[in-house]
Amino acid sequence: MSLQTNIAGLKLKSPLILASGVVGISAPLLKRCEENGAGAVTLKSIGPNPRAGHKNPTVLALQYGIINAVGLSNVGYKNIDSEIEEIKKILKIPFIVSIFGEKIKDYKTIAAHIAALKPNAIELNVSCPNVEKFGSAFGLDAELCSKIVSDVKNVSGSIPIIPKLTPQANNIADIAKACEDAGADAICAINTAGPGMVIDIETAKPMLTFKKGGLSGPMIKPIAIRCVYDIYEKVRIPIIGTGGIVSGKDAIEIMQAGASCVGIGSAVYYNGFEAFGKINKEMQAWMKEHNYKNLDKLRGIAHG
Amino acid sequence: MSLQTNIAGLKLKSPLILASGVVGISAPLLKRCEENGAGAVTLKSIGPNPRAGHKNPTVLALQYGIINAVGLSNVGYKNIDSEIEEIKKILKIPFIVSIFGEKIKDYKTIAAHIAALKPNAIELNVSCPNVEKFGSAFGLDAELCSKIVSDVKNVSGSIPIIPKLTPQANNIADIAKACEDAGADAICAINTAGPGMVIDIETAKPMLTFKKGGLSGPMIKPIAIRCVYDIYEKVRIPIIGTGGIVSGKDAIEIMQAGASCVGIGSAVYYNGFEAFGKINKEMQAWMKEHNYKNLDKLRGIAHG
Amino acid sequence: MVKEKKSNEKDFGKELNPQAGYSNSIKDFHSVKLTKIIEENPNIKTFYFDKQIDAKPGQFIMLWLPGVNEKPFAFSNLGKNCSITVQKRGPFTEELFKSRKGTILGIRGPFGKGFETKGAKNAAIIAGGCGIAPLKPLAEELKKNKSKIYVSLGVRNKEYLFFKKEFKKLSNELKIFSEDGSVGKKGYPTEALEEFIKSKRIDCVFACGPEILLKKVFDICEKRKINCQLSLERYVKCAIGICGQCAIDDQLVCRDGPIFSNEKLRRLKELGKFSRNAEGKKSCL
Amino acid sequence: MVKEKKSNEKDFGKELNPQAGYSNSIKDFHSVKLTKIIEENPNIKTFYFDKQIDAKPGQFIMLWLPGVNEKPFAFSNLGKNCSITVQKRGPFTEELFKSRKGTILGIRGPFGKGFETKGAKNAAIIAGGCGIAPLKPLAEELKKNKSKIYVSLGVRNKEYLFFKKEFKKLSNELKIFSEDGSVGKKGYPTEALEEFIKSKRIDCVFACGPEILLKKVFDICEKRKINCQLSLERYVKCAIGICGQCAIDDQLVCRDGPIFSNEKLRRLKELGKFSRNAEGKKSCL
Ligand SMILES: Cc1cc2nc3c(=O)[nH]c(=O)nc-3n(C[C@H](O)[C@H](O)[C@H](O)COP(=O)(O)OP(=O)(O)OC[C@H]3O[C@@H](n4cnc5c(N)ncnc54)[C@H](O)[C@@H]3O)c2cc1C
Ligand SMILES: Cc1cc2nc3c(=O)[nH]c(=O)nc-3n(C[C@H](O)[C@H](O)[C@H](O)COP(=O)(O)OP(=O)(O)OC[C@H]3O[C@@H](n4cnc5c(N)ncnc54)[C@H](O)[C@@H]3O)c2cc1C
Ligand SMILES: Cc1cc2nc3c(=O)[nH]c(=O)nc-3n(C[C@H](O)[C@H](O)[C@H](O)COP(=O)(O)O)c2cc1C
Ligand SMILES: Cc1cc2nc3c(=O)[nH]c(=O)nc-3n(C[C@H](O)[C@H](O)[C@H](O)COP(=O)(O)O)c2cc1C
Ligand code: FES
Ligand code: FES
Repeated sequence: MSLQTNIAGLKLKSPLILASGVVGISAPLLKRCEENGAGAVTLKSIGPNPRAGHKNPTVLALQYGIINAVGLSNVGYKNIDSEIEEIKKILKIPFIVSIFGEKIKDYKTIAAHIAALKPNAIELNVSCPNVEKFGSAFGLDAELCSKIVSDVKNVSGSIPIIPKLTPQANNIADIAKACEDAGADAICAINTAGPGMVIDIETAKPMLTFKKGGLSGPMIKPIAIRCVYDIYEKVRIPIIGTGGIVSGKDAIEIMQAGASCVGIGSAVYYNGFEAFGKINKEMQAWMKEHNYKNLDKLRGIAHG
Repeated sequence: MSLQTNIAGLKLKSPLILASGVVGISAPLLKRCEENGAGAVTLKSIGPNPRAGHKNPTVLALQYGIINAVGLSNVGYKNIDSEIEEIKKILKIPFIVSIFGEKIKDYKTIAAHIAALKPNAIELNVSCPNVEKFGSAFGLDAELCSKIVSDVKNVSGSIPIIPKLTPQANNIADIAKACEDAGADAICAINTAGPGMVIDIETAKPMLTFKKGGLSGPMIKPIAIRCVYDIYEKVRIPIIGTGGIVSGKDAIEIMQAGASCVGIGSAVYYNGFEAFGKINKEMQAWMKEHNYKNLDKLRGIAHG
Repeated sequence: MVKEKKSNEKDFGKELNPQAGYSNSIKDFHSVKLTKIIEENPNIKTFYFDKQIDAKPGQFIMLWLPGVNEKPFAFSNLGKNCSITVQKRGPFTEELFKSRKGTILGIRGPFGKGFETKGAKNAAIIAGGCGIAPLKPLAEELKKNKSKIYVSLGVRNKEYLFFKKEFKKLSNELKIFSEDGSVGKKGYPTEALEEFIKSKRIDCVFACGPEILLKKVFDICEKRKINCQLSLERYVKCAIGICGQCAIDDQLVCRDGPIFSNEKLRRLKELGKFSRNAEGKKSCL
Repeated sequence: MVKEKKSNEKDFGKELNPQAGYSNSIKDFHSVKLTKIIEENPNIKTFYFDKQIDAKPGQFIMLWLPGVNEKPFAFSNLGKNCSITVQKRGPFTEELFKSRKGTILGIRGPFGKGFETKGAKNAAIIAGGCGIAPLKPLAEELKKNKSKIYVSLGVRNKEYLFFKKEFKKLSNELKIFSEDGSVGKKGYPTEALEEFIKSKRIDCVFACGPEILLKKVFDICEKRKINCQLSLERYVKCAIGICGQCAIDDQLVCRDGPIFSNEKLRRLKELGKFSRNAEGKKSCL
């Protein structure tokens, strides 16, 4: 029984891909994901400038998921070269570099710089609030997404480009289609849902210092499944299904909805780095029970 | 200690209001809510025509909430008079009639009919998919909401009008503001989140026959809190905070975020009709512990 | 008398073991395989599941035909070889009748309250039509409790009778009625009730079937001041007490019922009179 | 040696009692009131909470000043009168120093793994600066286990020393060092370690403090083949092992640590060399 997959030309031994922003800030941490069974890994999103992010609390575990407003803390794309060199040296599995822009043109600039470092793919995080469009995300607007993707395709050469979409877009499938038409090689869906807020009633204060935060983990799985299902109906490029996947059965479910690969984020909170091995094993157990030799026939069958 | 509240001219002995669509389809069921401690009740949304709704399964309990695609089953506004007469006969607390339109003009027609029956308030459910705008909700568009509210205000006389908003709108506070400017007397937020989907992996079929459904219950509370918080910053009319409230502390939290009253929906699944009494009691216990004599000073204090 | 499941509080956020299951999966949902299908007669089949579901006689499940619909059915066998027994009526049951051994379906449940058998020394069981189904596991439980059991079954005609052999074994006395006299006596199963009450010191009456029958049973029991437990039917949608569709007066059949006993039945103005369709529209029974 | 909390699986969807709590509330969050504030010296205060939080010596909490920030602190007292002991350093601790008895704050935790005291018959405790704080409850636990305890504390000067009396009581021998000689001997607390090892048959060394100190302790222990457990510090953000900010090599201080023992320490190339700031940028220690 094999968990092998292909996505945007990359060969993965497992469909599980570490989601951006979760533990993936350094080569040794990514290596630990590989050792635990990840098929590929994504770095935390890198932006135009160094950012410390929001003040703590920035990440809080809820009963049924996680709320975060890390605020895109990152070292800035000009300071990432040595980490990427280190990653290339020690990692055997493919790695994906996630980038974000504060302005539209940032994507092109950063992608050009990153492409030169030859990652296996570049993910475009278009799901963060920004300056140009009054604080709402580029990912809500099909035209902007299309522009960002084609800008980046112009400078990225043969490196696959994977826009990562937000479920806050009501027409997420249309946005995926616009990205496909602009040349995207795959879609990653979804980024965090909500946003949400939690107030401590004893002090009557929002608990995140930034007040609002994106929701992830088990509670957003139904939203992720719906988004992947909708996107699958509209595009032909592969989908990295992400959101609330913590078990092998979850992974099967999102693949049946249309995902080729599966993003793993909050699961690392629930099961530590061992999450990858656990989910791999559970998928294999399910496949065995149902006489699947590989994952090919699973993808999108819920549309049947 | 008193749980009394005022909202849009209505005097309530408890801030808890039965949310639309949850058990509220008949006079005896609403009476049972009253007996259990509800401060007011909302009927299930009534539309232009009789509808059987979607095929079952239409409502499923998830681990952390509920997913539903009831499909606005209702008897049609022309067949509701006798039920409303019965409600007026047996209910002592205020009741709110929720209406929805398939087209913009439906709201006015139905509101005129309902207003003549003299409910204590009319709620406008602008959160359902519709024909006119290609299946997305009126509630995503500030201009349409504004138009619906002013249309209805023209025919509703002195009866308070309460638009109920959807968290799928990314600018929910702007939409609330547009409603206020158009004459709305209060805002109800939020309707269900998502939508989501759940697939049974053994048969590879979406479990809801309509495939997608709205999410409610504990898992959407952070979204409801955020929406109420945002709306409170932009409007001065009172807010019925709805979404995931199942305990007294939840109710306190959403009032601190800015709600004057609290909608109770999915809690009826978790605690039965006794949910109202339970939450009332828990609120009182908390208020006693914190030396609150009434609810006046609680509202919106998380903004301080 | 009937034990109430007062709240779902304890289910609330029930421990989810990601090892075993999904995150945020459907509560009380079981994927089941049909292990056996028995044709009781041309209109009635019993479908056996491969999962053991802990339930009490009188409780019901929602049976899901993927992509088709989901409808309520009571257990006709409990425990390891649990089953439902279904009468062909309309589109859903017709579709169900097409399924084979090995077919995978979904069920949600068990839902509702079951019959309370404690204290019933001399029990009368009155069943009409497919109301016969849930009363067999009830009779089995009564038998286990060493109760005496007097049964009266009523059917349209010979072709609708089932579980005759089983009830023969379980009961101290069994009477059968049919509308056309093609099996048993011509008439209705309530006809035996007065007689049972008179001669058998009946202390509890259990009934399931058409509401006119149930109303009749209730009236007799009230007159005679005998406990009764009736299994009511209303249009069930959510089965979890939230949509309100299954209401009879202020009671939810799916959660407060489907089994109701005298105190509550007395308050139900709609009993034997009104029902509600899928739109929620009230109509005469 | 140190007990691992392998997964949060059992917390996953832990039963939520709506009677008691919120729906979808923050895990491991406690609203606390300050019941007592002790000024240990001008730069160091101990803050006592009104909640009992079950924790092991070496575990830490995230202290939340609403609207300000949230930072990691180790327990300096466990059990009913639990506390943290804080050194004033920058904006957060300055703000904290302004709070009074009765102030309501939030804490999350306990997080991380604690010290493992089993098997330590002759324990050496080496502490520098506010690293003294978490080693007091450790000494208390060792004492309860009947271990012999040899302590060496190092501080900048007199004004930074605290818990002297407490350690005097708990230890079999106590040495004190200061950088300027204003209290105890002039020098560093590691100076006593070699001597302890030689004369006291030390079988486990526990240490907390500046990383240069810890590195020194580690090197000595490795040379002498003695078990050691060091409490490491890195920039902690989420404290739940998800943001990656607190990494040292491939280890997360908040979850894999903060206590590390020889086998893991040996593999850490960054120990005593690099750290990461809030942006995630690596810099030399
Ligand atoms: C608690 C309960 C237990 C039941 N147990 C059994 C059983 O053990 N065996 C059995 O054969 N039948 C049982 N039924 C009835 C069964 O649900 C219906 O026979 C079935 O839904 C018919 O569906 P259909 O599409 O085949 O027929 P349709 O043509 O759709 O309906 C035929 C009749 O079935 C009833 N019905 C339809 N849909 C529903 C619904 N969602 N809820 C309730 N009634 C409905 C209506 O009275 C309708 O007139 C039970 C019903 C309830 C409420
Ligand atoms: C596991 C652990 C346990 C700790 N226990 C204690 C304790 O018991 N008593 C005590 O006084 N201090 C303890 N600290 C250190 C304490 O967190 C810092 O002193 C505090 O965060 C300083 O914040 P500031 O704003 O006052 O100072 P700043 O000026 O912001 O920082 C001063 C120094 O504190 C450190 N620091 C700042 N923020 C953090 C952070 N989020 N995580 C880790 N280090 C940080 C950095 O080294 C920085 O150079 C502990 C740290 C960790 C990681
Ligand atoms: C703490 C945290 C930080 C995140 N940071 C990023 C990020 O920098 N870039 C990004 O594209 N997504 C980020 N995400 C979103 C995740 O990659 C993922 O899309 C989301 O969490 C849903 O998946 P999950 O439910 O498996 O966590 C972050 C999520 C979390 C919880
Ligand atoms: C089964 C079900 C049916 C609903 N039907 C309606 C409806 O008809 N009209 C409406 O405005 N909201 C409807 N809602 C939304 C609720 O009124 C409420 O806004 C939402 O469930 C969030 O609150 P909760 O988390 O307390 O349930 C329905 C919700 C559920 C669960
Ligand atoms: S079927 Fe929905 S309340 Fe009973
Ligand atoms: S502080 Fe976030 S992983 Fe340790």
